[in-house]
This record gives sequence, structure tokens and C-alpha cells, in this order.
Amino acid sequence: MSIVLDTFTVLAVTGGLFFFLAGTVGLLRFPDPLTRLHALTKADNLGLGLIVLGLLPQTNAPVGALKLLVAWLLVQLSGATIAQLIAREARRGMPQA
Amino acid sequence: MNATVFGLCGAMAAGLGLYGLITDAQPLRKILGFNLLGAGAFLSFGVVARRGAAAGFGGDPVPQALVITGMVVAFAATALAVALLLQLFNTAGAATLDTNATSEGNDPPVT
Amino acid sequence: MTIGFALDSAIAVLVVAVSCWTIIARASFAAVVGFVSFGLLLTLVWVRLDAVDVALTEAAIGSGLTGALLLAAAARLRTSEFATQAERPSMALRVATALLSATATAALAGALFLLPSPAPTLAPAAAANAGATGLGNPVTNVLIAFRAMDTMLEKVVLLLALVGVWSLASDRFWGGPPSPLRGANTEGPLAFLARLLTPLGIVVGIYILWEGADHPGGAFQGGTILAAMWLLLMMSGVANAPATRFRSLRLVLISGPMVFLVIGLGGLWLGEAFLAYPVAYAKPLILVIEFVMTLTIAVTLALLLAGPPTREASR
Amino acid sequence: MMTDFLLASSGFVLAMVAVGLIRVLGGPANADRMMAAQLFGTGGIALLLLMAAATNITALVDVALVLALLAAFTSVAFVISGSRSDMLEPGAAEQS
Repeated sequence: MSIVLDTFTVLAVTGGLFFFLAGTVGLLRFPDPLTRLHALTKADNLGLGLIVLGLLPQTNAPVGALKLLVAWLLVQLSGATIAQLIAREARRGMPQA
Repeated sequence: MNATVFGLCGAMAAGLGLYGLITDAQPLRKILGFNLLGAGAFLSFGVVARRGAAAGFGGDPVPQALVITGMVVAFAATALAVALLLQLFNTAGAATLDTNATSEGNDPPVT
Repeated sequence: MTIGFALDSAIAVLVVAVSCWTIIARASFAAVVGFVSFGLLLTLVWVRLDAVDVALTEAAIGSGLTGALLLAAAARLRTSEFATQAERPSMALRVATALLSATATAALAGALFLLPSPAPTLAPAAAANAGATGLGNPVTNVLIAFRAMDTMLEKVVLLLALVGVWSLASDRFWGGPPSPLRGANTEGPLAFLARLLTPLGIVVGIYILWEGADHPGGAFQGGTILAAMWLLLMMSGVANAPATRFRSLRLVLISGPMVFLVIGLGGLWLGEAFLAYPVAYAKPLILVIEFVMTLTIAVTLALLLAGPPTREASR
Repeated sequence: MMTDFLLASSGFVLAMVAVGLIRVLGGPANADRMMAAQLFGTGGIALLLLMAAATNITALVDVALVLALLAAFTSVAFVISGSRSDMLEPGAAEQS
């Protein structure tokens, strides 16, 4: 049973790491703030979600799992809104840049 | 020992903060430098706390508590410094510590 | 262990790189962003040093509140920035300062390397006396019981700093509210975020306070989170900065140090010492102090950040 | 074995945050710099959660929670002061 769970953890965390890598590559390669913001917020959020999913079997108490999910929820809620706010700023600065 | 790496890092941050505090002409950057200096000192003290790990604790709790107190006091000092700086900007029209610049400039509006 | 060492070294190199950026960046806004990143990285350092209580404080005060304070100041001073940039000190002064800073760094690093080998520690003493308070978190024990005098005086320092900030107001604004913290466009997403995040944040803040008895956390960290949530409401325009003349507000501001003082004098009156808690009531007394202190810290920190009153008090 | 994997994973996320941080601090637009807190809001939290699982210190999850809240707060502060300094831009930018 624990082998199955550990394999699941390794797979999900590796998947998460892949999306963090993708987000960073996007951040480095994309030409303007809006696309860079896209790379950062979309890919990293998916990466964090997969890592949280992968870590769930490793928690030894239900409270621990709940806290992981709350952390993920907090990032989702704030990330979506803040990405929009930063995008507005980026768009106002665009004509000059 | 791992903690030593962070001790070195704290010492360097403190040195960089001191450099910024003295050489940068902008008061806001001086405040930043001062905070960097403080953070470096706290970090060095944190290494001392880590070295004192005993009795099942990961570090000596007394320096840790002192660092927490220090951080709150540092915030209070920074807030007061920033308020003074903004007041200087509002009355003198420029955020500068150069006494010649302010006395030559237009007279501060009396409030 | 080697993976851990590589991780620690990478964090340390990053911390030094970001502090360099904070000093050399041209624009103040960029420098402050560097400083906020520095604070967030320090949180990781404290975690690696096994000082989770300090990590929580650093995340909340060191990078969060200090960052917001300095960012607002950088935005206000933007027009004056380029004029002051011209006043660069001479080359000789800069070289001399670099030498001085290098010496200070070397001295600090040397002091750490030359520390006696079984380092002096008060950890066994803190462990031996933990039973007197009934709390499981040694750092909370030190803060509230063993060195309660420091913590009480630190509350007084916070209050004095606030008096200092308020006294910068001109006479006719005394007792009025500080400037609004609002940005250019607060409608829509920002107000939505503030309404959604604040309840969650208050729960997390109280949870951190509650955890502080036996696990990392406590009044400072919980209070700072509550302050940040209140400021978020003010920044998004959902709530307004309060007029500083309100009696209830001022009562909250002084209640933290007052409760501490009263309980401390009570210890003296009972024939023990100033701030000595009677053993049977130690835990409930400490909980009362922590709870009141959290409220005082939250309100004081938020008002420190809001700045001096700039508008007339409405009657 | 699991511990090593989780610790190495947190090292990988740290490397990603480091590269991203260097990119973001360099700008050129202030909008880029505002992403710094967001970067820690996702990367830093992933790192802390991985470390918590690797070292079995559950309190690190609390640090991640606090960091998530404060990163959101700091991001809002970034956007608000960034927009304020943009409002002052004409004049300031031309003087330089």
C-alpha cells in the first residue's frame, strides 16, 4: 500500500516540478509582461496543485491534509485576482514600452 | 556545520547594508540599507541560537525570542523614519538630507 | 545531508545576491522589490535554521508589512528621486566606506567562527522551567514569561513610535483620519479579493495565535496577519482608515501594555516579583495577555503603516 | 529515500524561483517587478510544503499559509504603489 502511495507522490510531484520548469522557461523566453505573467501564473499554479496533490498521501493527520488544501486554495484565490491587477498595470505601461 | 553558511550570509548582508546606509544619498535608500544591516545582524544572532541547540530544541529559544522582539522594534523604527521622511518631503518639497539644497530652494510652506 | 547542505548554500548565495541588488538598483521601486524578495528568502533561511517562530515573524513583519510601508514611500517620493540621485558621494568616501563595510563583515563573520565550541545556551534552562507555565512552545515561554519585561517594553516602544508618527500631524488635523491607502482603481477585482481573503486571513491569524501556546506561532505573528488583513480592506477601499480621536481605538492601543502592567504589578502585590505569575494561574493569565496583545499589535501596526492624520476630524 | 526525493524537489523549485527572481527583478517594466511576490506566492509555498514533508516538521505548513496570505497582501501593495508612481510618471520620467 505504501509503495503505491509513494509512487503516486513521486509521479505527482515530478509532474508539478515539470510545470514549474515550464513556467520559468516561459518567464525567460516570452517577449512582453503580459505573456510572462501568463507563464508565471498559469504554469506555477498548476505545478503547486500537483505538488499538493502528491503530498496529500504523505500527511499523517487529516488536519495536515486540510492545511495543505487551504494553502493551495489561498494561492488560487489570490493568484487569479492579482494576475488580473498586474495585467492592468502592464497594459497601461504598454504603449511606451 | 550548515548554520555557518548562513552566518557568513548574514555578515555579508550587514556589510552591504552598512555600505548603502553611508553612501546612498537618498534617505529612503538609507532606510533600506539600515533594514538590511539589521536583518544581517538578526541572522548572525540566529546562527548563535542554532549553535545553542540543546535539550531537544532545534535552537536556543532565548536568542530566537530576542530576534522576534527586535524585528517588531525595527518595524516601529522604520515606520517612524518613513513618516519623518514623508513629512520632510511635504514641507521642503524634496526628500534630501543636503542642507544647502533645502535652504536654497523655495521657502517651505507654513502649515 | 549533502542535499540539505547544497540547498542551504543555494539559499545563502541567493540572499547575498538579492541584498546586492537592493543596494545597487537605480530606481527605488526596484530596490524595494529587491528588499521584499530578500525578506521572503530570509523566511526560508529561518526555516532552515530550525527557528520556525522567527520564520513566521519574518514572513509577516520583515517582508510583508515593512515591504508595504517602503513601497508606499517609494511611490510618494518618486518625483524627488532623480534630483537626489545626483548627490553621489565622492569616490574616496565610497572606497573608504567599502573598506569599513568589509571590515564589519569580517569582524561579524570572525565572531561567529570563533564562538566557543560547546556554544553557551539557555535551552536546558528553558526546558527545565517549561513546567512553570504549562506551555509547550519554548519561544512563547521566553517571550511571555521568562523575559516578559522585554516584551512589555517592546509594546511600549510600538506605542511611542505611533505617538511619534501621529505628532507629525498639523494641529487642525489632530484626531482626524490618516490619508486613504487606496490606489488608482480599487473597484472590481481588488475589492473582490479583499472581501474573500479577509475572513480566511482572520481565521489563519487566530489559528496562529492559538497554535502559539504549544507550537510555533503566537501573538506577534497572529497580530501581524490581522493587521495585514485590515490594511488590505483599507487599500481596496472596502474600509476607511479610522479617525484617530476615537476613544475605543485608543483604548485598544493601550490595553496590551496595560494588561501586562496590571498582571505584572499583581505579581508584585502577591509578594513574589514584578511579572511573576502565580503558578496555579500561569497559563490562563498568559492566554489573557496573549489575546489582548494580539489585538493591540494588530491595531498599532496597521496605524503605524497608515501614517499621521491628514484630514480634519468630522464632528 | 522519500526524504531525499522531497528535499531534492524543493531544491529544484528553489532553482526555478531563483532564475525567475533574477528575470523579474531586472524588469524592464514595473509590472515585471510586481511579479516577484507572486513568484514566492507559488514557488515559495511549494518549496515550504515539500520541505515540511521531507523534514516532518508540520509547523512549516503554517509558515506556508502565512506566506500565502502575506504574498497576496504584498502583491496588492505592489500594484497600488506601482499605479501611484505611474500616475506621477510624466515629469519624473522626463527629468531623468
